[in-house]
Amino acid sequence: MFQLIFFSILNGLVYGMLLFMLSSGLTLIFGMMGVLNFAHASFYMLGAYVAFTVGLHLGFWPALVIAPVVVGLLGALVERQGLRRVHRFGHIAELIFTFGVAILVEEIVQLVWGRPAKSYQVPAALDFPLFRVMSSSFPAYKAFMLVVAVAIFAFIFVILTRTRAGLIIQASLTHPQMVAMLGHNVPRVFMIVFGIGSALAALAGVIAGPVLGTFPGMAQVLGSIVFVVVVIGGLGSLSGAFVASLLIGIVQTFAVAMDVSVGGALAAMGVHVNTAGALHDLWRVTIAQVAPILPYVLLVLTLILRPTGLFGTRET
Amino acid sequence: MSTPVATRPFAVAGVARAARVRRYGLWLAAAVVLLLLPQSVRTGTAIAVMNQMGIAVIFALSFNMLLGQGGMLSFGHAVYFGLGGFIAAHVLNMAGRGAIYLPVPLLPLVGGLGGLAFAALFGSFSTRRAGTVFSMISLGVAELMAASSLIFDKFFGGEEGITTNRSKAPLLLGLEFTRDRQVYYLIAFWLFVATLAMYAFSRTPVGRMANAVRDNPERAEFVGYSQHRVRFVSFCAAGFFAGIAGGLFAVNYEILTAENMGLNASGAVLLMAYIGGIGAFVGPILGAVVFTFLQSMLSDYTGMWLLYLGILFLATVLFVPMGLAGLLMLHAPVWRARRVGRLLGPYVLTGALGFVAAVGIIGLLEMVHFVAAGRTGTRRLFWLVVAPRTLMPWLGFAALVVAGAVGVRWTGPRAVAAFAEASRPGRP
Amino acid sequence: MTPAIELSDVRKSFGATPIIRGVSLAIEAGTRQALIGPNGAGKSTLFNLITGKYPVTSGRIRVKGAAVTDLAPYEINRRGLARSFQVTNIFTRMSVFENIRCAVLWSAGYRYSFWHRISAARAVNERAETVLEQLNLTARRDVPAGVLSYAEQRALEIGITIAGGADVILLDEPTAGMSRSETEHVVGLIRQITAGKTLLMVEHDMSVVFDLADRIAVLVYGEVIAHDTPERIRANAAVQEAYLGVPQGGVA
Amino acid sequence: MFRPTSALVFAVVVALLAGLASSATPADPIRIAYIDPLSGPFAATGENGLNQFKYATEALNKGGGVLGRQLEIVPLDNKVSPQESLIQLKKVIGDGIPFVFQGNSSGVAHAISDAVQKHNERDAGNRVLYLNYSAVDPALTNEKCHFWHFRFDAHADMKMAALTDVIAANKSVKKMYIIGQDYSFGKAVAEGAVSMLGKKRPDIQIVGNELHPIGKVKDFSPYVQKIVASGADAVITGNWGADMIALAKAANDGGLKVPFYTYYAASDGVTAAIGAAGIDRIRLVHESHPGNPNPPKALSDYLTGYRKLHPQNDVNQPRIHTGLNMLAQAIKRAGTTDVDKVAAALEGAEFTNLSGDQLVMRREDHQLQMPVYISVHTNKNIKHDLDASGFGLALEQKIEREKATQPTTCKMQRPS
Repeated sequence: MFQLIFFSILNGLVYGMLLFMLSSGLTLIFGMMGVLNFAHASFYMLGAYVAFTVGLHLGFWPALVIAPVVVGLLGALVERQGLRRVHRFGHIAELIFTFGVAILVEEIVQLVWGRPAKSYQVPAALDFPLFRVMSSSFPAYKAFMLVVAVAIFAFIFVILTRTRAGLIIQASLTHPQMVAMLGHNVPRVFMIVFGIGSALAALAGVIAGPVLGTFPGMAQVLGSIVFVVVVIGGLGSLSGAFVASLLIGIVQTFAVAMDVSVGGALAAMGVHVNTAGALHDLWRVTIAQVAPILPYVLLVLTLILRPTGLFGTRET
Repeated sequence: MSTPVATRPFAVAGVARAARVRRYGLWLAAAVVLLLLPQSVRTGTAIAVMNQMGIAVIFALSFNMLLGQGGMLSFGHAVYFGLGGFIAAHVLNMAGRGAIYLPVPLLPLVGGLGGLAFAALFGSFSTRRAGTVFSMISLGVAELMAASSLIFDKFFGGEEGITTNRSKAPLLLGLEFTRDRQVYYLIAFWLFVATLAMYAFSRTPVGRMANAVRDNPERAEFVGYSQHRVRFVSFCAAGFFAGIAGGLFAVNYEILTAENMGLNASGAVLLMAYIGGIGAFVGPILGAVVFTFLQSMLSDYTGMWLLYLGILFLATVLFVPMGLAGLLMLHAPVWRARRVGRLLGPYVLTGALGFVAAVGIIGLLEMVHFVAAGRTGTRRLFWLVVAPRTLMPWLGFAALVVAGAVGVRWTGPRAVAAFAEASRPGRP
Repeated sequence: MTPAIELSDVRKSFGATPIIRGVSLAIEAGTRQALIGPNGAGKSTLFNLITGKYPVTSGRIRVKGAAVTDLAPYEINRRGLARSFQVTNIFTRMSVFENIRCAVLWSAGYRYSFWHRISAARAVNERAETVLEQLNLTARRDVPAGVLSYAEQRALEIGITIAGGADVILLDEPTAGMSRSETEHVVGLIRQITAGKTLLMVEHDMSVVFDLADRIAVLVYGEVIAHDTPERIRANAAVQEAYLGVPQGGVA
Repeated sequence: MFRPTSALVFAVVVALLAGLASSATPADPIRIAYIDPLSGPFAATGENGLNQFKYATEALNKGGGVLGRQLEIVPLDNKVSPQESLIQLKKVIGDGIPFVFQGNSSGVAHAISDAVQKHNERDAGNRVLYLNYSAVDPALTNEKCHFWHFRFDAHADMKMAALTDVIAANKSVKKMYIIGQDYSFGKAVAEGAVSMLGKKRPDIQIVGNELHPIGKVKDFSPYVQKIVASGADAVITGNWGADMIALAKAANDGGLKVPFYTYYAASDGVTAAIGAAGIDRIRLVHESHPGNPNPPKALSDYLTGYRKLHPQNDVNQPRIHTGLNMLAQAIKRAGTTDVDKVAAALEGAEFTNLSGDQLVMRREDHQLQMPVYISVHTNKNIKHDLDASGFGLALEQKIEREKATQPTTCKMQRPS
């Protein structure tokens, strides 16, 4: 039991930190531009694919740097050439635009890299079990993922609180109009932030690709969950995104580990339900089976009860 | 709009009558075309595709009640289509067993009521908010329903879905629905009725207020309307018509699966409505027809049809946000002024050059696809047999792209100028 | 006679900052009154409290004798109170005619109807046409409201406010940003449409205020320091102080 | 505002419909529809299947075709969706294509089978034949069987019988964990495993029987931890596609070193993803000789020829060759492409496949009777690797046709 809990926490942390890498960029973009970027997970996928290709020629470590840069530039280009054009038509048009970009990226990835999953492997230098507790082992690569995620968190934190650029970005999160009034080139800041956000997503893709698989559906698989994190954490709030990422990561990991069914849980509490009725499926279902939908229940509840999210200060 | 006001009282009666004739005339023409269409087609495929189109048109129109008319971008509209369809399928199965009396022609209504019931349930909280929050809730509801379909096995039938059999239900007036052609008339009937009803809805007080709430929810509150309530009514109506489409789907395909409610289905209807144009009532009709046409025809020719569709969609968002119908609508003044002839030359020229560029782009993309798939040898592209692993075809198609693009850059502005000239008010 | 609008000790704070600091005010029915005060005094906030856009922090508001304190804007509107906005607030993508028609619908009893054809709603359409004529916008009837000139939009703003036939009308700076002649036209319009009704307006143009208002309330730092006839307001020491910043010593 | 636009739109719509009406051409070749995923997440599998069909067709056409006519594969994309499949099926019927092959996902198979049966009963003049080359839910040839469905793959219970034989012989297995996708096939695997292990090795404890949503799980680490925590010393899974890749990776990372008994842990990217970690640990049940070691010559030549055309892909479904050739022979024997006659000719038909096995199409349920093979993931002595990865499958055990057969509950109704 201890072993299960211990590893569930570790896995939850790893998964949560991965979500954070994705949601940090999305939060920055949303906070500044008010755009819920549907294509964010697409940049994550591009990161994995570019890293795979670069890795074939130069190895994993150069790819770790090159892929985010390439994808970041691409993101900036998308902002400059596309998003900025539709900006004047309002948020709904922007949302629809990013939705289109997401479709297109998925198709382009299939066009360029083909449909089969790519065999993007963990680098040999990190391909060993870091430690063992009883019969389970914890791979070094997952520890590396944790380190990278923490480093990103620290990096963003320092940038936002210690540099002038960070102060401008932070100010833009709360008072975008005022920042423009103060003479900053807000469109350019937008472009840079969009680029950085995309690069962060790509970095997440680079390090998640070997673990979660590098295949054309990988963006769709994570796409909506990242939205959940950003909304629950509070739109535009980085610390909220951080907490929500870990929350979702750990909740989902633990839910899988629990084999209790709703009927069983009620029975344990002394309530007996008629399991033969029309809702019998509901009682039969175990928490493990509903684990994947928990985030969406949280999402809807949050939006209804507290649209600002856990830490957010403003609605859309 | 330059018509002097003074002439209005004199002209108004005649204009109104002419307008009425033209308006009802169009509905009448549509009905006649719907009736005669199956006579003009030979293949069963065409009937199958037209059935699909009819369902898609109702669905897209119902979606536009939200997006175009109510300003609500839903990522979960297929939920109501799907639930309406599931309920219709279950009811059809019950009718088939003789548990209830319900003939097939009334089944879409059952689907509609199912869609309505769930729209009322989910709408009660999701329409409290507009804009991005509404979109996110709709996304959450869609994901929730998709996930619930795995849990409620009895209702959704798991991965296999619910199958049904339309030929087991009791007959109404001896109408049988075994062949696709027979189903076509059922779909055409409901298509006509639903379209008429949705058009009428947009011309009712609450339909108008939906526009008002879309434009300015705050102001709507200060003329006596609760924005929540207005959105809620639109949402329910949209759910109802989506459910009708779902019911027709159940009759036509005799199967419903969770994926009918999924994100992809909701995304497809967004594409349809947007490409067609959300600003005009007829936009989604055009979008649904074009989308279904491309989907069923293009997918036979290329595995990358979604890529082309994605490009079309993005191009629409970027360059023609008013959609195809909006683009046509821009030409209404030109049409009225009978100056379409002047545009013909520049448009045909630009169109031809654009076509050349498109051929080049498609050629290049198909060859990339060919090489990326690790294939060797030759393949047929348009009228040519090309060997993508040699240099020549690449140069050829690239030349087409460059020539077409340069040409469009040159003729495009002229076409735009010709349009501006032709649409300028005044005597021809 | 019950006042059209009655505020008792209304307070409003944003966060820790008090904006309205205990306003009690009664607007008699059938009068035209103005609310004036320096920038930041809280005039628009007070409007937003009365019309239900913001909830009050404490205090009570009555419209025509009925408590409306915690009601939503649309519920207050249905009690016969309509307002205009300082920043033009119209239905931009709809035609001018539709703008007015939407403003008429509720009061004509159509509610959330989806079983009436709007084109057959004779009373609504006639009323909308009448309002258009009053506003002098008939020629622009079918133009999308978003493309109207600024002055036309301001006129439409007032039109939307009065179209529903409310008998308590709140106008927020109806002449802001207008030329002299446009202002004169609007003043005439206001005079015409508020005949026999209650009007409360925020206005910076003092000639308009003193021309139109039967009584004037002066709001300074969230408090009403005076509420009286124009002549007496002119002579009021506190008002002088608030506007000029110097006490008029020696007069008393 | 309404009039000119509507009229224009109306014109465009009518023009499109006219184009639609005039499309479609009559055909000389014998057309065979292939309905499987050609786009979306499972496209890899579908496209590789299509290539195998084309490869097999070319060989037949080089030999002169059937009845003097060439065979033509008409690929139709269904995105592994039952709904899309029926949309495509309507086109197949509308175009008058008499034969339909489909294989990926039993969910799709149920939909097509049901629709084909309904259509054939309603429209006797325009029937279609459904040839199922890969969907292995036993129900299709049991309670859901009908005259116009034929299956060319061993169904889940036949395969499970073989797998459980191997497991039963492995005395070190004491605690079994079953994990699968939450749909008919995953459930069939789980049910088969529980009941057969219960008979063959009642001492084996089932320590976990888990269904997870198909295609939705991002990281299988939590599941792997559960397996570890349960103390299982072997795992049975029917997972395929992305779910198999992710499960294998998580098992590698979590240090789960127990043997896996699988249905689809090979090819289409899975073999490459498993890599060295799966050596001698991953076992797979298949309807064909895996190609290593000592492959029959026909099979070896076939695999080599395909690799030349498609350097990254494998013939992972030799049953495609079987199905297509059996169909061709049945058409030849029937002397027509009339569906009922071809179906009658297929009943009881015999065929020697690439592995050199004698197969027979059982009349009672239209389930092809065949031996099944158990092979193991390795990189030793691999002549025909998979995914061009250097890893491949080596034969461990062959279960002969007579032993692999399973009874059926099918009561076949033939058209009179």
